[in-house]
Amino acid sequence: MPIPLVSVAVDADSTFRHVSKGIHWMSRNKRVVAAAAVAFLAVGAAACGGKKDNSSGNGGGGNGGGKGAVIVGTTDSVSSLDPAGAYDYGSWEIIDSVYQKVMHFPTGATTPAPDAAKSCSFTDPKTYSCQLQPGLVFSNGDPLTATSVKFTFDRMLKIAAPNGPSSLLANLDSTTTTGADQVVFHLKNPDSTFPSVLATDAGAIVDEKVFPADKLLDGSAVVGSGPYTLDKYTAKQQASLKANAKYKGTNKLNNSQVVLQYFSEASALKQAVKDGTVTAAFRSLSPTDTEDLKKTSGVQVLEGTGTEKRYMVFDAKVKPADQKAVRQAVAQVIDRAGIAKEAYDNTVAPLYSMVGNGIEGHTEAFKDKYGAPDTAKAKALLDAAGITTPVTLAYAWTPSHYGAASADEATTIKRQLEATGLFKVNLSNTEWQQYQKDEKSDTYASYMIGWYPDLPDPDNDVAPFLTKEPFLGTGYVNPQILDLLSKEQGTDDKTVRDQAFADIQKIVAEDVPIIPLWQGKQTVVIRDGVTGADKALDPTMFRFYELGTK
Amino acid sequence: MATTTLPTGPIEPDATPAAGTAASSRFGGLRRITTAVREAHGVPKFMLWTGAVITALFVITAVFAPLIAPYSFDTYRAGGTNFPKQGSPDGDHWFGTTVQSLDVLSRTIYGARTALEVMVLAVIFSLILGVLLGLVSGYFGGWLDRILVLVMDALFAFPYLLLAIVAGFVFSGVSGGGVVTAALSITVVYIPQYYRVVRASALSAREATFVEAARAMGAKPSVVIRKYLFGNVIQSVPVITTMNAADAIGTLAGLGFLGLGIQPTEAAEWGYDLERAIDDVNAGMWWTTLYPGLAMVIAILGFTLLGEGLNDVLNPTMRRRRLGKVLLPDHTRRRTVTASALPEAPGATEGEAVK
Amino acid sequence: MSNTSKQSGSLRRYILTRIALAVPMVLILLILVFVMMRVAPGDPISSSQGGKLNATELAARRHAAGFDAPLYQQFWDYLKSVVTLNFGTTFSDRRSVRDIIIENGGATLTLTAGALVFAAVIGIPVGLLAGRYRDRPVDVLSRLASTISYASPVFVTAPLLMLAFGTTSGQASPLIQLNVPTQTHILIVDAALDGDWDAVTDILQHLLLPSIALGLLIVGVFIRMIRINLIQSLQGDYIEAARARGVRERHVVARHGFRNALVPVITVLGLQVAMLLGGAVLTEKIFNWPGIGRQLIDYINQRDYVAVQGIVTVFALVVVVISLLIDFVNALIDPRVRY
Amino acid sequence: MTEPVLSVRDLRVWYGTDRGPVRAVDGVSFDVRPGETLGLVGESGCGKSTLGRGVLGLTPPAAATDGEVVLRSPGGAGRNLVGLPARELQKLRGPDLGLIFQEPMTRLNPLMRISQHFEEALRAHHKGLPKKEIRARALEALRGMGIPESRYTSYPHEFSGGMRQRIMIALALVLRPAFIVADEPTTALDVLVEAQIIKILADLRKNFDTSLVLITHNLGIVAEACDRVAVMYAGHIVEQGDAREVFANPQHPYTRELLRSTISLATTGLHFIPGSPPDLVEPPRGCRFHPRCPVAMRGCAEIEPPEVLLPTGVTSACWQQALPADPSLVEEFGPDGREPLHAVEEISVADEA
Repeated sequence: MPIPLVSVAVDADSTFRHVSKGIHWMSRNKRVVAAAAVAFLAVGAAACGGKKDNSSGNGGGGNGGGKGAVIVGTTDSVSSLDPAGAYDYGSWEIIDSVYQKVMHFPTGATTPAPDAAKSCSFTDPKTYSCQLQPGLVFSNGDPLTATSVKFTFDRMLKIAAPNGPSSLLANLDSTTTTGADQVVFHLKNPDSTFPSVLATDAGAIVDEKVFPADKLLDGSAVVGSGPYTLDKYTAKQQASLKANAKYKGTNKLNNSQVVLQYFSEASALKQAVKDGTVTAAFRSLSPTDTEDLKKTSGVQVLEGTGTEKRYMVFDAKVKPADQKAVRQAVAQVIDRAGIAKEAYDNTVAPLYSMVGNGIEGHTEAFKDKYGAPDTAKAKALLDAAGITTPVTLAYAWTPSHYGAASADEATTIKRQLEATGLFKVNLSNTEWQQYQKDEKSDTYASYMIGWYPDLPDPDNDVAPFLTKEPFLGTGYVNPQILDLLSKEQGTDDKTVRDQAFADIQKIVAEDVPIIPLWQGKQTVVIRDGVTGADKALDPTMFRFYELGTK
Repeated sequence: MATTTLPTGPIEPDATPAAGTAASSRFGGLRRITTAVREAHGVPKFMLWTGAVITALFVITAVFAPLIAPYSFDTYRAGGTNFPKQGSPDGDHWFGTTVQSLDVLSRTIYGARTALEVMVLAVIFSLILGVLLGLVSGYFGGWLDRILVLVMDALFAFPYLLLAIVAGFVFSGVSGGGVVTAALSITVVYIPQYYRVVRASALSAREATFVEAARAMGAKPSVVIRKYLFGNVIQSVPVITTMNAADAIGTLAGLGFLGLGIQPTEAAEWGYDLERAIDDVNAGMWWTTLYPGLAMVIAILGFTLLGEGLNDVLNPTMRRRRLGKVLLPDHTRRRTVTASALPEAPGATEGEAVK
Repeated sequence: MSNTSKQSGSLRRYILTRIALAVPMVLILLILVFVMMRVAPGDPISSSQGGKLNATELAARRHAAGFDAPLYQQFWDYLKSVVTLNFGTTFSDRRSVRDIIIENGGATLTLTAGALVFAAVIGIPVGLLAGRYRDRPVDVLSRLASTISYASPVFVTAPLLMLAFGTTSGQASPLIQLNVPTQTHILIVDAALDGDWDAVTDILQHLLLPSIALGLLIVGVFIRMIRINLIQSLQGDYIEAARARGVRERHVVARHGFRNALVPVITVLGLQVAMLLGGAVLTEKIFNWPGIGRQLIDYINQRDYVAVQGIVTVFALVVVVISLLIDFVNALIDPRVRY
Repeated sequence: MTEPVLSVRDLRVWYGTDRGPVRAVDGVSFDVRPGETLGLVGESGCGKSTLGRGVLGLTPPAAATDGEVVLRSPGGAGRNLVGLPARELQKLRGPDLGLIFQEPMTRLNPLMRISQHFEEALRAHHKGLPKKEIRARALEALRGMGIPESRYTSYPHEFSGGMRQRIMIALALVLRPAFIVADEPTTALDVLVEAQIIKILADLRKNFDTSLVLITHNLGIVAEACDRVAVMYAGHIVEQGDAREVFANPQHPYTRELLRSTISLATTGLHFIPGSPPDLVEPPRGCRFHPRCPVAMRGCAEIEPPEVLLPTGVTSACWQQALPADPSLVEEFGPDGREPLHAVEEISVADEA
């Protein structure tokens, strides 16, 4: 554990200060506990006395925020405010608001456009060159120059924080500058997705005068050039974002302040939005909560496309999944709409291809091939292959990574397959850590896997699973697919890429190494009077600046 | 979560039986228990029997769950139609249905079965380990004893739910989310309790004359432990066991509530159901919370009452003498005789000698 | 006769001995926590990045984070973190556990205090009544009530409380305060210092249900302990002596019985801290109360064992320290404690 | 002769247990006159302490009491304390009846200062007594016991056993009762302290004309400090009379045995009474002492002896005196009633030890 070691060494002389601060805090406590206790009693008595003061319903909200402020509740958590240490949605929600990137995805778009850059282009398949906007400054007044951008990327690769996004930049060889406003990215291999990578929050530009070059910034005093500044931050409790007066980017702010309130329980978040203590709730309410909120007056539930996907993966090295007919038969009978309804109350949408809905190049490959669930066809497939039914199939899932509803999903799959009479499904569950090992070591015939793409690019949905060394234990390598992959990665010609992906999707539907099951919907719940939520609900990232209040 | 630390406290003095009593027979302790139970009266008797009845009902429900419950714990459809999702209680589903379209009544009944399985396993595991360690530690003493005492004290000082959480966290990776894992996690919490009591008994018994005599006559340690110490130890165990059983139900549900217990595809478990029901509570669906919650409280209550009753009955410091109101019979006044002269009593001379 | 100086000397010696005895205990606790965390499956990297990165990349990151460092090295780091009262830095969000304690300890403290107040307000009078009128209906009822109270886990009482009151009065809704400046990290105190009485009221209202839920966990123990103490102290020799001096029965029970029965409650309070901390974890989770327990659950879910290790260590130390303090307090106020 | 302060007639105090009632005090009568000290002696378990508490009405709730305990305030009429309402009795305890306990260590509330004990006692009987007055009276009582003023606000644990007993006595005296029961006040104390306490008690009588029942099993103390003595055995008073007379000429065999078993300079060997006091749930038939009596006769095991008032003023409940005093009883005693009982039983062997 080098991290505590480092911080101990650095903190050595400040330890005393901290200790005395701790003691101070304790003694202050003592004095106050008594007073608090007495007050507590008084209120308790008042409450019991039957005088129900209904102001408590929005008591918290009433104190909140000031004018033009939006309070957004979420169950996400933040792992780092420093872009070099953040590789999760919760952190990126803040980073996306506080920092600017060279490229970005404009609201509603899946193709990147320049943001801090005026213009960008490939000078050759391995070189990407960007011209920066003139006169950019960080919120503290420091100028944002090409040096800042180079510093950002060099730093990201140098620190390579264990929890950071440096793996997204694995293909970046070096970054150079020409003058104050020209940045050149040199790639190791041709990569058509690089502009999209720049648009992720792995490319958030930091102030070289504030951030240390070789380690992550401690504390919450982060500085960026994004639409907001981080005004106040209490870990796992609250983040307050205030409009950045020095922001020169293209996004238009519809509010002056966004407060993110963090919840550990979805039920509490739901209660908060019901009571009006938060004005919007985004990520993640349970299906039951969402259903209930739909019936609540004063509250609106909006749905949009999400990026999370769920796959049923086969391991072609394990019986009976080694037989294509078995895999096909499963694909033939699985009822995606049923899963979406039974396990998720339709808070997810059926997915018929590994490439996500709404992503460039998406086809309905599985629907095209198999159509509606059909037991007779599945039986024919199995009979043709000479397989006796019922086929005993093991299906594994993990209770500790994909949320409570994953239990329902596993149960629903079992129910569906067994209802056909063709399968006998044995469910098993394993803790996430062990699950990852087992899945790679060909222990499970079939299992549940979720996927959260980093980029709205088809490559990101497909490549990780189908390369020569897939990151899952699929036991499936198809040279034809490998060819198609290298073809699409080498070009940014849209038609060529679309064709390659269409072919890949067709092959996957035929060989069924993986059955795509569903793609998440994003749900935002807003109180009446909140505007712009439909725009804010963008698949790539929630756009806080689109939210406004009437 | 009932406390088990409490009842063991007052018991401990009792757990070190007076040397030489009731140890002549291996079953002396047992006999003492049955006698005490038979002689129980008043509040302890009420608690004892109420507890026993509830416990018996719980065990019957658990054992015959398949016969009692209308459906299996994972049945979601009958007669070709799926059960309603989160359906409120009606004629088909007396206790309603859950978010997974499962029958709450059946899951509540099967939950008893899971609870019983885990409880029995946990109690057996911790009984075996705790008693064994305690006997060895108390009987042999030395560095082994010292280390064990420290470890057990440390375990004891640990907030016990935390301990179970951490243990559940550890074992879930080793043996999955099943009954055995849950039982093992709970076992860790209770070992120190048995250990403490048994060690104390063993220590005092070790010094007792009858054990020394046995040793002097060449009895092997294993024989001494088996024949002489068990007899003494066995009487303090029922109370702890019962209280632990009560506690185990709560702890199991606590683990289930935190998602570290038994997974819903393995068995029906009250804690898990309650966790899933928290969403329903906010949506005004009370049946998914109330019934498993109530079932659990009643089950814990049964064992707690049984344990407390036993404790009151077996623990002499807690026992109160029954003080019947005394009715004085009519007084027969002592006759009075007046002597005219000092009699020459035979003892008189002796009295003189004393003076 | 005037042996006060001698007495304070031996008291000091007693305290020192007690502390010395606690040291090996603490060491064992530390080893225990450490070992458990190493046996525990999972690590924060697999947990957070496991679905995104391939096996080699994961292994490289685990190595970079030092999760495969030799055990003695890890233990040494752990010990250092404990000695410096830093308790390690969480992996998943790089907070020092000390900061977690400072930032979230206030909430746990407030909740625990609320629970204790509730338990005391209900438990003390009921316990005293039950002990005074032993074996009468009030006693039997209170025993039954206390048994039910501790047969009811927090996660049963809390949802039921929410069902009963929460959804209607809004007391179950999560506490959100935006404009309270942070000074002590105890929200209610900060609000009071700020003079924001609306906020104080709001906080107290939100505190009510969690406090009751957590308080119910220990109120049964309270009732029983006070009852037994009262029964014992009413059998005390000084009670008879007071009666023999013609002190009125009411006074005898109140001044000699009740007062003396309540002194051991300090001990009970202390012993309940371990239980309260365990219960606080669940209560905080259910009511979204921003205390340490909720942090613990979050970190367990993220498999951040540096954080879990740190927090669990702090919890264990708190229990040890409190039991020490109780021994000292008892030695101070009760001359019957031998030292 | 002056009227007795306290007359006890046929007092019975029986305790309930699950085995049946314990006849701790079973028909006891005695008088105490002003300024007189009555020594109550006997082995442990004879009902001495119960008798002392029975007089003050301090018996446990499940005990039954009957008979008469008549308390005469100076010049006033007597009041029977048995059956008096609890509230009335409580008012009498303190100013009229005092009780000093056996073990001083636990009789003071450890959480109350000495001063608070005095305040409580005085306030209980003198409502609205000013604090100054309380302090003055308490200090006076303490001074009398040799406790310095500076310790007035100390806590009980800061005192030694002897000092605590003196505080207990001061607490009893501060209300100036006319009658005090001292229940083995020196048992828990060492010999030097014992002498101090006995002197204090003896002075009481001189200075305040206080009547005292001194319960003890130490005959030396009785000889030294008491005017009269009552010997108690198994719930009965078997002999009572002038202390000097009883000591010089003990009538009842139990008294004689008791006297023999005390160590004095004259005795060379150690004497003890074989056996132990009987179980008071089922006391022996006839004379309760007969199983241990060295001179028991067959009749003693059958018929309870009458109380014999001897010319010396001593009463003794023994057939040895009754038969010669009233020959009419011989018939009742039976033909072979006079046969020695222990000739056939082996207990007497132990006598020689």
